[in-house]
Amino acid sequence: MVQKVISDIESEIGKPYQQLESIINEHVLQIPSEDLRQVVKVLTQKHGYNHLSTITAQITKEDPDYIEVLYHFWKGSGFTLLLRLEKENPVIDSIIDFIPGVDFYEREVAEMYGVHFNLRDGTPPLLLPDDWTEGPPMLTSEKE
Amino acid sequence: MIFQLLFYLIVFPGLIFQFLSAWVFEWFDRKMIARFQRRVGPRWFQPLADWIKLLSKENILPKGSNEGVLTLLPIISLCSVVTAGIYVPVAGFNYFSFEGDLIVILFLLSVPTLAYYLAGIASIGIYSVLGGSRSILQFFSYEVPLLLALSGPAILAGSWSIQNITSSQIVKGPFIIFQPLGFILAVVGLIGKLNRDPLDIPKAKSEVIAGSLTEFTGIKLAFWHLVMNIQAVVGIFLLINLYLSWSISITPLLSILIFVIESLLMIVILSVISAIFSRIRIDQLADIGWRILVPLALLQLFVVILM
Amino acid sequence: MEKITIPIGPQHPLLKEPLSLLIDIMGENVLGGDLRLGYVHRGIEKLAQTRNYVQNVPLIERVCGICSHVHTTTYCYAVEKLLGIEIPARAQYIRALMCELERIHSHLLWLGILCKHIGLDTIFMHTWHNREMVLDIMEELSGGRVSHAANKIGGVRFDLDQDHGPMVVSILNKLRVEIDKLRDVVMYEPTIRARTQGVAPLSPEEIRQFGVVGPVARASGVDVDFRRDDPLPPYDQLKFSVVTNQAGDAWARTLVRVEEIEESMKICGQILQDLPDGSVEIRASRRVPAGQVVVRAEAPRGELIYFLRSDGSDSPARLKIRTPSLTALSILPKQLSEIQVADIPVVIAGVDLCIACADR
Amino acid sequence: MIRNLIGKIYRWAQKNSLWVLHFNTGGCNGCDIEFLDLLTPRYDVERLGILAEGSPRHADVLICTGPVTRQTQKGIWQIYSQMPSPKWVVALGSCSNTGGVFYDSDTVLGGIDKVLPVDLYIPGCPVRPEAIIEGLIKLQERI
Repeated sequence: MVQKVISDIESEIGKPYQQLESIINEHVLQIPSEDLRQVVKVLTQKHGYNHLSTITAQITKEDPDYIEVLYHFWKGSGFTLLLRLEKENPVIDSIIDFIPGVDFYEREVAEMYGVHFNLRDGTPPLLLPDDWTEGPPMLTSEKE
Repeated sequence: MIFQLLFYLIVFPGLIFQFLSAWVFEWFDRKMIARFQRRVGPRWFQPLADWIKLLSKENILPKGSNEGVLTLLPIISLCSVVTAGIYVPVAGFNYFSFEGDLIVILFLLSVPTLAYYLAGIASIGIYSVLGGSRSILQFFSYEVPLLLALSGPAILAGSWSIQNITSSQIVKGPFIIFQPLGFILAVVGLIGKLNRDPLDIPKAKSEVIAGSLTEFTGIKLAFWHLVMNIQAVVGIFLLINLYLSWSISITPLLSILIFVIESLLMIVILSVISAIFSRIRIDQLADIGWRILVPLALLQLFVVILM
Repeated sequence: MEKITIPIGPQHPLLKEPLSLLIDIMGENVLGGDLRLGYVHRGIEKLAQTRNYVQNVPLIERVCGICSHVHTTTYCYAVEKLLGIEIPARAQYIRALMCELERIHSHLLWLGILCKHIGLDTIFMHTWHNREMVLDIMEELSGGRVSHAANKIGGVRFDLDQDHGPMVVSILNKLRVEIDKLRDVVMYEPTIRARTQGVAPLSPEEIRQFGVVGPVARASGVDVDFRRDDPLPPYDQLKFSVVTNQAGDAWARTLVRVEEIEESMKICGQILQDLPDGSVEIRASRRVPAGQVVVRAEAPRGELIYFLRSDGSDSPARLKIRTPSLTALSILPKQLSEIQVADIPVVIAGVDLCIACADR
Repeated sequence: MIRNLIGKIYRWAQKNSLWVLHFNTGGCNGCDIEFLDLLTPRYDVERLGILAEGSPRHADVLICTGPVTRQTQKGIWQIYSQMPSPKWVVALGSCSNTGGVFYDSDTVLGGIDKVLPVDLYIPGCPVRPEAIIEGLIKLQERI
């Protein structure tokens, strides 16, 4: 069933995507960060994948100068979109207009990893105090 | 003559008696509510300990609120409630009775509600302003049915003095038999006046913390608690005199005993109601007040007049 | 009447935990509110990277005091999946038993808090008195009233001998009698119904848009329950029905949670009935092979998701926890738009906030 | 002579009527639930004269649970200053005593004694209701 969704996305956007097996019992699809919005549009409107569990950001030891951002969807079974952003200026377009519930997750990723979300009116701090000066905490101590 | 007057003023129906009866009322009420909740409830000297502790606390005045009003209001409401207590006959004993003292008592009993409102406005905090405005909103919805209900016995007895009302009850039998609906309305009105549980909207703990009393500390708070309790005691004695005072003619000792039992019974009724019902919203109260209570009170009045 | 802003600030009798909610009101009706989280942010995800896998179990248990067992269960399943080991069936059943007991005590706690906020302290006292029975069971089984330290990687720390089963069943039956009484009170008591009916309704579309999960979603008709849709091991062998309600307002949420207590008691009965015997744990190596895993479980408040990545060393490389209360908080400002000031406690309590969960 | 008599009466009254204000400074709400358990029928502290109060103005004892996170730091001092003068601070649970499991997180300052003068430490994670009652009785004896 998930294969049909993936082939549908590829036909919709016209670019073949690489499917990974990196997460146990989840289907992972790696997509470049610029056409995140079209993929999410296809997923939410055509296939009803509107339950986005959360957004995880991480820095892997293999390529330390990239931030991986994972969008965990769920409908029957897990489905994850994987994006890679340069660590120097991580920029992603926000998908808050497709799924309003994403607001808290984007704000948390923004303040923990310093990722900049455009297409939304700024990312006020969610969890960190207002007078937080030492920069995104997860960047400083991430085990390189 | 003067000593007798002083004795009446200070000791019997006056200050000392009302302080004690207020503490007994608070203890019995908290004990009953605790027993309904399967709890043990406070010890006998708890209200006294609370009161003295509040006296010993530091007196803080919030910045910007004018200090005179805040200290004056509790004193005014305490005086008004105590004087109301003096006029209410206790177990048939009534020295200061004159024609029309029922109206005086009702007026003096509603002075603390207005003082509560002013206290809310005077202490600048948001919660106290909200609590104060809510107490006035609530005042309009329970006061009219209460007054109508209490005027029933007066009409039946044909006079505005409690002494005559009680004596006519001895002849005709307790008024509760003639107008049970009036009694129920009076109890509901009393619950509204005392801000007790189903109608404790002005001091709702989870919405406006402590209503107007949020900013009060120390001795002022002690006075406010005392005012609330004495108001309750006076209200209960008033209801007993107007509706259940058939026992005056028998020997004085027995009538005092029956009077005490009746007042304890009234406290049980109040704490049962406060343990059963949850707090209702201010708009629901206004809607109930005007759509149900007032017509019932008018109906009760017609029945009394026709009788 | 000009607009006033009420700060339901870090300290308020309404909130057990610090949360800043600025609600602007006009007279008695509420115009809107905005939310500030982060008062309980202890950076657990960052701390998890400085501790090894075994040390993380007590840390993960302190994410939230009410649903501590569900957190350690999900974490241990994630690590066991990475290790590729399967814990014995008896341990899975005991984990599920503790999860269900925790759901009962969490829902009872919530019912008490809701009734306390609408002024009915009697039900608060009775509900919490009955809740003590559930805590006694958990203390009898695992030694701890609130945080039970029941889980470890590779199984469970304690075992149920013969007289534990009947003891739990007898206490649960006593509890069922009490809860039936409470359910009738909550159902037919006019003032509770008057205070909660029609307050802050949520339509299924809003629920789906904001990704809300758990009893709040089920009360609006969205039938999502991760014990059935994405079950962890023992739940696929257990038969239970998912309680849903269509009304979607605070009253429906009350009914859903009270029914779920009933459901959880049935599940506990089933678990105790066909409890497989055998060992309770197996050896698990401290070093976890490299890999990533996502595990979803049904906490008392909804879907709980753990993302765990290991890089072969003995401490996790990245741990991401998303608790259901975060979704409930994202929909809270939306609910505060057309209610009265007196309804604020019902709305806040209705959503059953666990801010320690949300802030991590 | 009169002065210490009045002082003795005040102390007796304060001893038997402790009004408590609870403030969670960032903990995992395990200790908060155990504190709320005190009001329930099994542990009922009203028989000791202890009431849970909502407003800092009415309270004598401030019970703090949870490690002090940087964001609640401002709130704590404000609440402590609002309470009338003979007041005490009780640190409930090991998080509140020393920061507990989260001691080395950078958003946590550690125990409550880093911000307020603490009179009583009650250990336990989460602290048992019996331990809280024991602590409060010790506080009463000290007054």
